[in-house]
Amino acid sequence: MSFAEYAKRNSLGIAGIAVLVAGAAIAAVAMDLPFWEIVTIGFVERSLQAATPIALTAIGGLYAEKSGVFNIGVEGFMIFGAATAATMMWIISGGSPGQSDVWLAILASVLVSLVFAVLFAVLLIRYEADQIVAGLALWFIGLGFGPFMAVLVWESRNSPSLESINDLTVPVLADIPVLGPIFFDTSPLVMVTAVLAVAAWKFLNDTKYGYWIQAAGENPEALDTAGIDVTRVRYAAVIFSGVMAGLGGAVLLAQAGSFTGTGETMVGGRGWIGIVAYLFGNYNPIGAAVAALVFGGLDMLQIQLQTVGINVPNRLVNLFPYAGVILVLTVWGSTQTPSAVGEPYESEE
Amino acid sequence: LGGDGGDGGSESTTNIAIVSSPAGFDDNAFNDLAVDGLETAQEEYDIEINQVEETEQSNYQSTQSTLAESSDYDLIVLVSYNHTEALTQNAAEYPDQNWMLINAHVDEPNVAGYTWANHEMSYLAGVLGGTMTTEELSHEGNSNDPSNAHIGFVGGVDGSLINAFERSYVAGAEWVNSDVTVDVGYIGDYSDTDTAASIASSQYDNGADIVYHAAAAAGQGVFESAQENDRFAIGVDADQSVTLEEFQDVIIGSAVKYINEGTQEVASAVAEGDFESVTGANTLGLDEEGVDLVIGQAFEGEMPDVVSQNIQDAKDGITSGDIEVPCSASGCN
Amino acid sequence: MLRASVVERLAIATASTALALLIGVTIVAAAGYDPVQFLVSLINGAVGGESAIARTLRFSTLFILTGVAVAVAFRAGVFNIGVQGQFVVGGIATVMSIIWTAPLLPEGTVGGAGLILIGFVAGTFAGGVYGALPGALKAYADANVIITTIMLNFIATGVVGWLVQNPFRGEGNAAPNTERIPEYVSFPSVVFDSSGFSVIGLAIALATVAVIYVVMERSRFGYDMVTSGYQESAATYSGVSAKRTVVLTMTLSGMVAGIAGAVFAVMIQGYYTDPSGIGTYGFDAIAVSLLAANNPLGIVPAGLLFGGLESAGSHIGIYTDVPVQLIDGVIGLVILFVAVPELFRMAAVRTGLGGDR
Amino acid sequence: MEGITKRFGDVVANDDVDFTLEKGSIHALLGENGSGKTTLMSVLYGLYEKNAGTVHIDGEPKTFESPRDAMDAGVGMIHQHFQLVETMTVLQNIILGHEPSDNGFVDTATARWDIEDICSRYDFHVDEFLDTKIRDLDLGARQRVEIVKSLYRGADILILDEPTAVLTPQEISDLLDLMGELADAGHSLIFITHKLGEALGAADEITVLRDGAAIGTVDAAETSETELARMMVGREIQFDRPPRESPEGDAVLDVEQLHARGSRGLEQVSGVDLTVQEGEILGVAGVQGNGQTELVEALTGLRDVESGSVRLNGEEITDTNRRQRIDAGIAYIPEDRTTEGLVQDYTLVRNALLGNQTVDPFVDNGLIDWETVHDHAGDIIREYDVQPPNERSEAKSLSGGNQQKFIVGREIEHDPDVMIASHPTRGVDIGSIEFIHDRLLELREAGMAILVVSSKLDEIRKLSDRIVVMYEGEFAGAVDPVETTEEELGMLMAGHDAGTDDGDSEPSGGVHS
Ligand SMILES: Nc1ncnc2c1ncn2[C@@H]1O[C@H](COP(=O)(O)OP(=O)(O)OP(=O)(O)O)[C@@H](O)[C@H]1O
Ligand SMILES: Nc1ncnc2c1ncn2[C@@H]1O[C@H](COP(=O)(O)OP(=O)(O)OP(=O)(O)O)[C@@H](O)[C@H]1O
Ligand SMILES: [Mg+2]
Ligand SMILES: [Mg+2]
Repeated sequence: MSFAEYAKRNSLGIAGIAVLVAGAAIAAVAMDLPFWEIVTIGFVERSLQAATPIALTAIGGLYAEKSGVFNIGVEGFMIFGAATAATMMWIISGGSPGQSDVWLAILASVLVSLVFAVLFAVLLIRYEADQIVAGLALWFIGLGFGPFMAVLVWESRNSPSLESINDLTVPVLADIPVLGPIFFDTSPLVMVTAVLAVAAWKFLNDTKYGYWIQAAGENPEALDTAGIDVTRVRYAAVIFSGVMAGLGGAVLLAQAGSFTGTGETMVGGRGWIGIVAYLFGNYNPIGAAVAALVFGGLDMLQIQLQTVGINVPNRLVNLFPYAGVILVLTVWGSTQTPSAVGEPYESEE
Repeated sequence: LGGDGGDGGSESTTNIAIVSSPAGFDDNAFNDLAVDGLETAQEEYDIEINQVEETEQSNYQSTQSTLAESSDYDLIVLVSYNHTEALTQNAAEYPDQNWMLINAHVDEPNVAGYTWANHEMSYLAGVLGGTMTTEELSHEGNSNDPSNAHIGFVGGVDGSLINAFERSYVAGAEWVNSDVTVDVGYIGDYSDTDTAASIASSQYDNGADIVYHAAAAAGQGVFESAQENDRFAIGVDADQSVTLEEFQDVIIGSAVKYINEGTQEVASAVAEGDFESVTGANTLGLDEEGVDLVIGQAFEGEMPDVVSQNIQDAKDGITSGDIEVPCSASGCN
Repeated sequence: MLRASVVERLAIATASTALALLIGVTIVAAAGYDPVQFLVSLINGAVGGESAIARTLRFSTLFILTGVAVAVAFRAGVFNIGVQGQFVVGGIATVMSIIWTAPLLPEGTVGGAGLILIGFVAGTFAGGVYGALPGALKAYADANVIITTIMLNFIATGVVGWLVQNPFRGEGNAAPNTERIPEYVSFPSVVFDSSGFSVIGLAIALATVAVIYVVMERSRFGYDMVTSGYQESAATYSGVSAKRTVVLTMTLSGMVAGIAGAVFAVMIQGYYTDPSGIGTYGFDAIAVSLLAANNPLGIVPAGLLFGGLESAGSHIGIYTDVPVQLIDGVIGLVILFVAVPELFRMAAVRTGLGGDR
Repeated sequence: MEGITKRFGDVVANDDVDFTLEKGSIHALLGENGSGKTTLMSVLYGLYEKNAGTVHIDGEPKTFESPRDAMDAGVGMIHQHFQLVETMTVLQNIILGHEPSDNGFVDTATARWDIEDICSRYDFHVDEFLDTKIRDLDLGARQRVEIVKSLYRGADILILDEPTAVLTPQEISDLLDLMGELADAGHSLIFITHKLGEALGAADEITVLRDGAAIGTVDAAETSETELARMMVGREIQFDRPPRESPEGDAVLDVEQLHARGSRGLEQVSGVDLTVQEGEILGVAGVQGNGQTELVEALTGLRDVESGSVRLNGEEITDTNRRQRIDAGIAYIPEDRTTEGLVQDYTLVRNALLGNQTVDPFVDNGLIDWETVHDHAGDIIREYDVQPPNERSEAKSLSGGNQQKFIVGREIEHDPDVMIASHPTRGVDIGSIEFIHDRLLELREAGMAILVVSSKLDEIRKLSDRIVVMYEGEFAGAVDPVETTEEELGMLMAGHDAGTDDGDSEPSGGVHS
């Protein structure tokens, strides 16, 4: 695929990065910032970490929408993912979790998300739920029952401190200057996510299941007459999206090391950003991961700015991703939304 | 004097309702402390507590009046200044109802307004940070870097209330060491632990070795980050080296305010049928021993003497008025 | 779904609520609380006594208005998820316009009425503009409305949150609140003597419903709007400009949301504060509208139902030790089941309770 | 197929139908709209479960639960509406559901090889654009992709439901040749059409359905259009051009040097001049994609004009929008009835208001008078014999033919000065075709100016007083409908001046310019 075409396909993601870089450059020049105090290795590491939960969620949501189902319930799934991971970690370890428990907790949380995802998929596909309302409902349910789980376990919506994931240091490689610490002495979850993104991309474009998912979203009837069960394909995709969002939540928890269920909960809108991310990436898993990195980077950037004493009204700066989305959608026009999204499909008979 | 309310429960029982701040209970901060105090009072008197969690400010008006209307309660405790607007109306509307408002005051005879001098305790936190950043200290693998005077602050929402914590903390640090650097960062809410951790990490990276937080529940992230970076932190509101003992290895101290004692005082007064004694605006600062700075339980005795020395001097200065602490108990305007 | 009969709608509403409550009660019991007490206080909270009813009607008023706002857009095939944001923008505009113009007008009832009028105009206008924005972006840049409106919700909350914290914060307020609007700027309390609810507010809501109903069902503009909602190409063929229609639809929808914001500001709050603390009316409204099959008339009962639930919620929060989160969760469940009429239709067909297919 | 019966609720779509397809032959299936053709084939393809009857293939009884079973038994169906994924490439579409895999990944190399093999056997010219996205192909090419898809899946029985309805004459002849080749190669084809000429030309045998029942099967060699028509409709059908004297009205619609761009931004109408007089029908012939669509849209106000002028009764209307032109008296029977002419989910009543939003008495200062609209709908249904005769039935439940009649009725009732009819009888059965033609001719008698765009030469010749041929955005020439022959027209449409003869027929290309 020529770069031109690639660029065309992922204009949103690229545009996003362009906007970011340009903005940063202008800012840097405008008020000669201590550039290297802002862009530190730690900053890059934290950006990558901040990006992982968003990227995972985005990749899942992307699959669902590609298959023709708009799953805007991912925020809810993330909350459940985080809450179950926390409670599971506590229960498995009997109150004193260690590294192994973190992994077990993530696993357990994924399994629980799987159950929820199946139920949700049945409502969306079998019972043709209104996807927008059902998704919003799932968000509310998450905001309610997520913290409630914590209440049941700790009589408080906030968990005590649990275990957070340790960095994985790859011997030798980790000693490479700059790149070493960033890529080979960091949370294994970052690496896992990177691998997942590439795998998801390959799967979508080069396997028959990938073809089916795309067809299910663009022209389900065509897939049906080709003898493939559209419903099954969509079930798979929606369930996958739920699981990925759950995983995203679990990963977020594994990084934070404790659950907070007050306010908007510790997830605090990352699910929504996830949706935005795959739109930016224009339905390309890698693009979505990159977009997630852009948002994670933005968030960490405004933190860096605060740290070096550049006073930004953070309530406003935090809005940048949202404004950015609107800007890019406006300048680069519509995303290539699959044409059958939101339409339940009933095959004849 | 709350007499009218007595009819809920038997004569002797004192019924108290407490309405949360938007942050809700379980904030490891003033909501929980306020309840704490009531529970302490419970040990002494026959008190029934009804915890009402309301996180939408737009509902305070009706929640308050519903509680007052029922006239079941001898005292209604309202946590945080978010209740002020609503109470301004209800206090007048229900003149026979006893109210306690935390962190603000409404000028009515039936209101006991309690404010704690956040600025004073934060000033002391600043003194602690400003002193220790240039001292040798290492504890269970955590250590700070005496070579540079550099500390940090992580706030919840960037608004007048938390600004008071920030400015006074900075002032305190500068009082000790005029050329100290203080990194400041705000989360944007009180629940995003992960972002809190990122901010702290960013500050530790930047050279800070002690970070003070005023971010309620999200503050845990700061301690997580301290452990990760083998640095230190300062807790807030309660002695967090006790309430979150899993972090006692990094919490060198906490700026504490005895909200619990405030609510206990009022609860007891009501139980005694002597609410008048507590009505009006009560600002509890160092003088009233309403706020203080305590050393983390793992660090008692490990601190160089200069610490306790400086803190004592600062306290004297503040009470005597020689030290001018910026902002006020209710915030920074 | 748009053609579902009234009876069927009512059945679905009842069924979904019942099912959600059933699950809720089960959880309540499982978590070791008293389910009976829970149900009792649920009823009491919604309709037990004057103040409960007033509270229910207060919430209903907002749900009806925001619900209609959603219905207008959805009927025209424009997925305006941004009612929450338009509601917020309308609210702040109302409060600030009143505060700024108050000094210029005489105090007392007359001035009060005048200021209310000004406030409502400002709120409606602001809501309309904030709705028109994504409409224009859709029409002229083909930007997905669902996404832009969701984004604009976050932006409204963030910016207004910052405004009330900084430039708009009232003199001497520590809390992020604007000044209070003058005492005399408020609805007279007819029938119900309850702060936070006035029959006038409800009347405004019902009037809005009536107007919107006529516009949608009997006016040419409504026909154009709905037609391009069903089939844009056909609308274009019949001489309707699709772009213009999207913008107008979103404007109208935003204006209704703005009215909701104004009612909230004048009737309930009396000042403005950080929007992250004023509830998610604009989101719940989507469920309200859906429950009513996006039919303006159906919004009224649907709004009452949600008002009742919300009201019961706060009552339970006050009088039982059942955690609030649980109640939020249950309301979430109701919304979820509302989104799945098929579930109940099929169930009905199975159990022979009727229902087509 | 024996005794096939299929009911939808109380509708009997197929009523005890027997149908036999000889190996290696082409079998045409005729019938009016709603006569049960598609249903019968859907049963054979396993889309519908039959209520009664049996299907034998090579003598063995078969029952198909799903299209999958049918495919496995070597039955392939090309639907009335293409079943292609626009955003995917030709290759991906062809192998969809039957992807050759090589350790998990799709083995495109093998797929490519197989497809090229198929294409090399017949001249599909599909392999030339295997990596092009469907959305960049014209209809003819898509049709061929559909066929290759079926062959790739190993079909030896091919069902084509109205494959020619949307094709240009050039594409049609290519397709019919192709079908011939396939039959010679031993494939058996079933071919649904509304065009009797095609059936006679291409098929070996012809079966006619009426009201779900098989009227009979005849040998294509020994039947005539008239006979077939009688079998379909049960009465005589008038084909030939009614005699008439040429009109001398004054010009009603007058267009000068019109230029307009197509959706892709390329100029599609380049300097067209035309006049339509009172009481005249001007026929615009041409291969689809030569600018007719853009021309019509420019005239009806659906497309902005680059330059040039449009005048109605001498009045300049070039810059007026669609709504204004409706009011000015330009009625329009759109090319695509299902997406433009009718709102599928609306009842006929609500559809009767479509385009009349500004017209008294239906709308009075912004408010709609539904009673009047309802009566109006009733009138149209009665006058134009729309089935089923019920104002409350939804547009989508009507067959295309009936949908078309309703639209024609609605547009005529505008009593406009100009009627612009674009492919007024596409995909419509001959009963309805005749009906619509008669209406148009009546209007002509009544002195209306009518512009008819069609790719059906017989239609053009039957209706028009003058014929202009459109080629690459320009008028290639005007001919007299009586003198001219279909051959001459075909030449002009192919871009050759009438007379000069080099009838080379390359399969019409695939990828859009
Ligand atoms: N999906 C369906 N549901 C209900 N009835 C149907 C359906 N499809 C067809 N019918 C009925 O079966 C009859 C035959 O329909 P069919 O589509 O086979 O006609 P057709 O011969 O293909 O018409 P056309 O020439 O317009 O394609 C119709 O008159 C209709 O009443
Ligand atoms: N979902 C449906 N419900 C009821 N009847 C249907 C349905 N779908 C098709 N039909 C009937 O099937 C018959 C033919 O349907 P079909 O869609 O094949 O018509 P069509 O192909 O559009 O007509 P034409 O061949 O003139 O274009 C019509 O009479 C229509 O009433
Ligand atoms: Mg047909
Ligand atoms: Mg058919």
